[in-house]
Amino acid sequence: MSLLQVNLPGLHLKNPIMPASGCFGFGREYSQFYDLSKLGAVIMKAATGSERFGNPTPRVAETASGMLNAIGLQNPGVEKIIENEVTFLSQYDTSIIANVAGSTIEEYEYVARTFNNTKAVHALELNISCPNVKEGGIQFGTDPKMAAKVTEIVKKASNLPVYVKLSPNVTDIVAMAKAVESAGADGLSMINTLTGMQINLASKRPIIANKTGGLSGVAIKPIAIRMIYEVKQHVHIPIIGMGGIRSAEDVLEFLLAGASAVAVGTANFSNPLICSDIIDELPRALERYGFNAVEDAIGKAVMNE
Amino acid sequence: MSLLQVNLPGLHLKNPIMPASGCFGFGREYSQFYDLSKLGAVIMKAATGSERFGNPTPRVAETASGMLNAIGLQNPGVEKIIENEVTFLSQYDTSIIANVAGSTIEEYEYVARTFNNTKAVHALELNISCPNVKEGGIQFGTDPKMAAKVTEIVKKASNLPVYVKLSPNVTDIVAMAKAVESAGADGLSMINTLTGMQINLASKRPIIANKTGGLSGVAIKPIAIRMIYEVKQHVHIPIIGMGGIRSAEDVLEFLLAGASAVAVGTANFSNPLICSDIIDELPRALERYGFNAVEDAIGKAVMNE
Amino acid sequence: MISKQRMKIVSTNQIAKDTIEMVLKNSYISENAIPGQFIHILVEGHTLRRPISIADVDKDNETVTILFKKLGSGTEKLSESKAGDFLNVLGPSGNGFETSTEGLHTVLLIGGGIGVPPMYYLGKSLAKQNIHVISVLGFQSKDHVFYEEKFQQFSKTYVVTNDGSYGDKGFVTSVIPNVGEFDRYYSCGPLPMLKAITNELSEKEGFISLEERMGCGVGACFACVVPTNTEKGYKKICSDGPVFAAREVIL
Amino acid sequence: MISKQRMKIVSTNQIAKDTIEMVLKNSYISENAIPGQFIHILVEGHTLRRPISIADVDKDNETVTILFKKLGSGTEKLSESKAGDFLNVLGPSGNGFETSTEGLHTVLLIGGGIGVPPMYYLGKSLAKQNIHVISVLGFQSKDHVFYEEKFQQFSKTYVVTNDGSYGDKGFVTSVIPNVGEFDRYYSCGPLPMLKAITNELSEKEGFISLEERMGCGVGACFACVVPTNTEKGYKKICSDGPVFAAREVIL
Ligand SMILES: Cc1cc2nc3c(=O)[nH]c(=O)nc-3n(C[C@H](O)[C@H](O)[C@H](O)COP(=O)(O)OP(=O)(O)OC[C@H]3O[C@@H](n4cnc5c(N)ncnc54)[C@H](O)[C@@H]3O)c2cc1C
Ligand SMILES: Cc1cc2nc3c(=O)[nH]c(=O)nc-3n(C[C@H](O)[C@H](O)[C@H](O)COP(=O)(O)OP(=O)(O)OC[C@H]3O[C@@H](n4cnc5c(N)ncnc54)[C@H](O)[C@@H]3O)c2cc1C
Ligand SMILES: Cc1cc2nc3c(=O)[nH]c(=O)nc-3n(C[C@H](O)[C@H](O)[C@H](O)COP(=O)(O)O)c2cc1C
Ligand SMILES: Cc1cc2nc3c(=O)[nH]c(=O)nc-3n(C[C@H](O)[C@H](O)[C@H](O)COP(=O)(O)O)c2cc1C
Ligand code: FES
Ligand code: FES
Repeated sequence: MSLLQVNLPGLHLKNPIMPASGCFGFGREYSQFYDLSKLGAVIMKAATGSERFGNPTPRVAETASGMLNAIGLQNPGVEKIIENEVTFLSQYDTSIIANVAGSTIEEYEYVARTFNNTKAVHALELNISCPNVKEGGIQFGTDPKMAAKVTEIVKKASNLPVYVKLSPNVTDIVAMAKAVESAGADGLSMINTLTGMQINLASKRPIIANKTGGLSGVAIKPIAIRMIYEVKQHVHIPIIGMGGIRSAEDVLEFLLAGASAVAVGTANFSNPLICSDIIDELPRALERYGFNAVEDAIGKAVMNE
Repeated sequence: MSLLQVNLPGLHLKNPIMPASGCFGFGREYSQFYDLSKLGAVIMKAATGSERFGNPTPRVAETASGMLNAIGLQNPGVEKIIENEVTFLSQYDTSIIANVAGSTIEEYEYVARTFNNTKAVHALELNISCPNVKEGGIQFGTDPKMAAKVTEIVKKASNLPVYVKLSPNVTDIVAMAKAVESAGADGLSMINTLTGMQINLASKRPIIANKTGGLSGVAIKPIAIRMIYEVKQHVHIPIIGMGGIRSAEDVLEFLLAGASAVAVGTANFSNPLICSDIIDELPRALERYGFNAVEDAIGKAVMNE
Repeated sequence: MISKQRMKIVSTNQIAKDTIEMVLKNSYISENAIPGQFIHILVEGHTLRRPISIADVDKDNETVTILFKKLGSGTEKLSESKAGDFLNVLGPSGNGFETSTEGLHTVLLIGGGIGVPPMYYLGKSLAKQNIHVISVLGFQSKDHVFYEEKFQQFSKTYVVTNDGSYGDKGFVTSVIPNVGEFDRYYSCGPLPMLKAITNELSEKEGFISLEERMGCGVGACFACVVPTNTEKGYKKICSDGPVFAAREVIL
Repeated sequence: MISKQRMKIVSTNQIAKDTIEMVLKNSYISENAIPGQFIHILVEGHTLRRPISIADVDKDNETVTILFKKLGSGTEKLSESKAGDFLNVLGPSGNGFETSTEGLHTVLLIGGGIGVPPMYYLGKSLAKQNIHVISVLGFQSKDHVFYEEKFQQFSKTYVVTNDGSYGDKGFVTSVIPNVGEFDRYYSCGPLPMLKAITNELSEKEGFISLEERMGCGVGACFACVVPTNTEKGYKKICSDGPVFAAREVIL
């Protein structure tokens, strides 16, 4: 097997690097910078049942070693995504992961089923952790029971492997992970953003129009590593890790903590070539730290316990 | 009233700036750099019932715009602290806040009572959020019922005003705040550190000997601001804000979010004079943003809702 | 096409209060930039790039000029860069100004503060095509005024300051009624100014350049949308803009 | 007393593989530093300061010399500083080496890798007081060797390299039996080396300099404790150390 290859449920990845959902659109813009066939996979921007306009602007703010965003799930809806975007991405030799979002269980179900009917999507990432999504006042992403429920329903609605994307805004990340594992999740994707806020001193109001936004970037990396490390000890399904990755060494740190593959989000904004650069650098980084292959590094720090 | 003055339960602060618990020892070392009488208050390092050695080293690691620590409550025990440290600090014209920690409810009670018997301490900061403290597997700091219980008992054990220090490692910070408010807390102190981890690529093990550590520094500021802003809308007791403060403008941001005073932690390590520098700069910062006094800024962003 | 480039700082000068003029060398960007486009600059220690308009291009010398105001930590840090340093830049970014000149006789440029820079390259380019150019430039105060003589080289130039410390006192909108006839206007400046102008000149063909906080700067993240009258209902400032027809966007 | 100071970089040179020698000017620190103390350097973009030993002091010229290895992001960044730049420093920090010389005739200095620098200022100071000095310096390989001639100026100097590419092959401990009689030893270097030395020389009076990750660097945060045989059971490396009597600490 090749140095960088990783096999996950439904995904035979030539390397463990993929752009994170929402930070790469549907790939078009970044295809100006490099050949997307180089990527292990592409995780598309969140899809909802119908078109959404999203939140008012400003939608982003910069923080120390990170940023806040409250895009608000703006997207053209699952049908248009399949028609225009999946078709576009299919020309590349890479796996396509669809990020599934919704405001109600039914919407999740609908989006998952609709993606299931197209052959071009390889896996679903179930976004239960979008801070703006609630049902009955409870966020799917912070209540183990709700998370299990939506996982079950999406699993039934689709034959595609389902990676449930966990929110870090919880007291007990292991309980969340176990709940969705029991509900049939094929893998986990973690972490989504931490809820944060920045206040503009001149206007005396939050900078983000939505008031709160999701904190991402290297600032949150220690939290992502801790959560993956904790979860890895308690679940058997693979983890796609993310949160602040911006170098091949960061990728190694996620692998050691227990991730089997990784997604790169915010770093695309600093460097549109980041995924490509990391893929180039990864073999050297593996060698430097004595690994023969990506698979050798996965969960190593946990095994050292 | 003077520009910088703030009145809180038990605390008449000449300015809203105090060093955060654990980042300033008992003040001795920093008294080499400036006159501690300049400070609004000093929050002492955590005190437990008896002496503690703490965790093995390494106890700290650097992260992007922050750091991890797992000191493990090393301290000489409440009696020695009163004998040696409170006595030392009493020579300065500043308020003294004792940070109360323990592994059991009884230990909290004992520490609180012991501080109560000395006249030199002005308030207690109840540290229910130290990541290493559990009872029956449940952390005081992440369960509203446990938090309320320990608050109640400490309130009974002491006549001093009690500021309960909240952990950000929870799904619902407002529930925690309300629980301790109902239990009689005189104020809140927030936030403590977020649990994180960093893995050393060479050793393939967590850098911190304790594995996980508490993430502090400017990286977590957006989370602190968000939590204070949320809590301010639901509780009536004052908040001492902290998490990543390193400038007078940061202080203003915390005031706007709803803090009535602030504590500066990690920034002391970059600049041992930081509290003194901020106190000097604060009047100019207030003026720049159109405030006549600190009291005018408190909660302004929440009121703008 | 947008590309990641290294640009060498040829010179850097403070030309007005808190305002820096930087000349940057790079053949790709100088070759391809059109008026109204911007470059997206990475500043060390910062996660998000800073968008700065292209204020002038010298194709012979392969240089691009930018003008920026020290506002926050990013522009402050950028102002500390020295001649000889390199900037990590994406560009040329966005869609520039409509410069088809068919039937066009006179154009009005309206720049406010740090919205003045993109007007310069635009006006210079139009004047070269024998379009008659009138410029109205608004600044906070005398200390903030820059590039007046440069605009005078190709246009009749009116300067207003908010406090009246230089030129006329008031806002750009107070001068517009006095500038005479024009077929089209172009504007860049703070949002309240753009709102006033597009209202006042709603009968005229106009193009305006908008600002918004950006994530990616390439059209992928949807941070910078502006509501429009078009079918989709929105456009992205970083890739569809920053220049829009005044009538299509909802300010 | 420890103080926050600005130190001007007089010169900076790479003197061995990944090893930088920097000469820093500051009257307060050059005046007050004693062998074994360190300075705590703030590197831009970093939260925690970097502790670096004082390798030499020139009181006449008011300079302090440091030697450091490029290891991670902080020392890498520090190595990019240029002569003329200023460093934000706390110092002189910690307690230095015991240098009472009563009854002392011969001392042995044992430095390993980046533990060599503090031995230099110490050895030079002791030699000035007419103490007979022997030095054993260990490095990874030939490319890493530095300051050999400088040590030879005041001491008989043995160099060993791990791979034998220069001097004797092996560890410092392999040479110690051959250096002859001495009354006291001083050592600084990696922990395994210090463990081996303190074991081997347990009968001798010895002083060792320890390393630990630091938070405050002034004794306030308890990040840098080391277990000791003393009553309290621990000491702080940043303020009680970094130098300890070999017998008092538990490695
Ligand atoms: C298309 C475009 C062209 C521009 N051209 C120029 C120019 O030629 N000269 C000039 O001085 N300024 C220009 N600006 C504004 C400039 O981008 C901001 O002043 C700058 O980003 C502020 O960065 P900072 O670090 O100093 O401020 P900070 O407040 O510290 O920045 C924090 C974050 O907010 C963003 N931000 C803050 N203000 C603005 C703003 N007005 N517009 C967009 N993002 C903002 C920053 O990019 C950064 O991500 C332009 C903006 C846009 C969108
Ligand atoms: C008292 C003392 C004196 C020292 N003197 C010297 C010297 O003269 N020359 C020299 O090259 N090195 C010396 N060191 C080691 C030096 O401090 C580290 O190599 C340096 O801090 C690494 O920083 P970095 O950013 O390159 O590495 P990173 O790994 O990026 O640093 C991350 C964090 O870990 C800390 N850290 C990493 N390694 C060490 C270490 N070995 N000791 C303490 N903290 C560490 C850093 O300070 C920083 O907080 C000394 C250490 C101590 C405690
Ligand atoms: C602008 C932006 C938009 C995002 N949109 C989505 C989204 O639509 N769906 C989703 O699951 N996660 C979304 N995320 C979260 C990222 O996929 C990722 O989990 C998070 O940002 C942490 O990774 P990073 O630090 O590398 O960015 C978004 C993040 C950002 C910064
Ligand atoms: C080294 C270190 C030790 C700490 N020890 C304590 C402690 O003993 N008790 C406590 O309540 N908080 C402790 N904290 C948390 C701080 O008081 C503060 O809540 C937190 O660090 C966030 O503020 P900052 O970002 O300004 O550091 C400690 C933090 C650090 C960095
Ligand atoms: S900034 Fe990302 S779409 Fe415009
Ligand atoms: S580093 Fe803080 S006590 Fe030593």
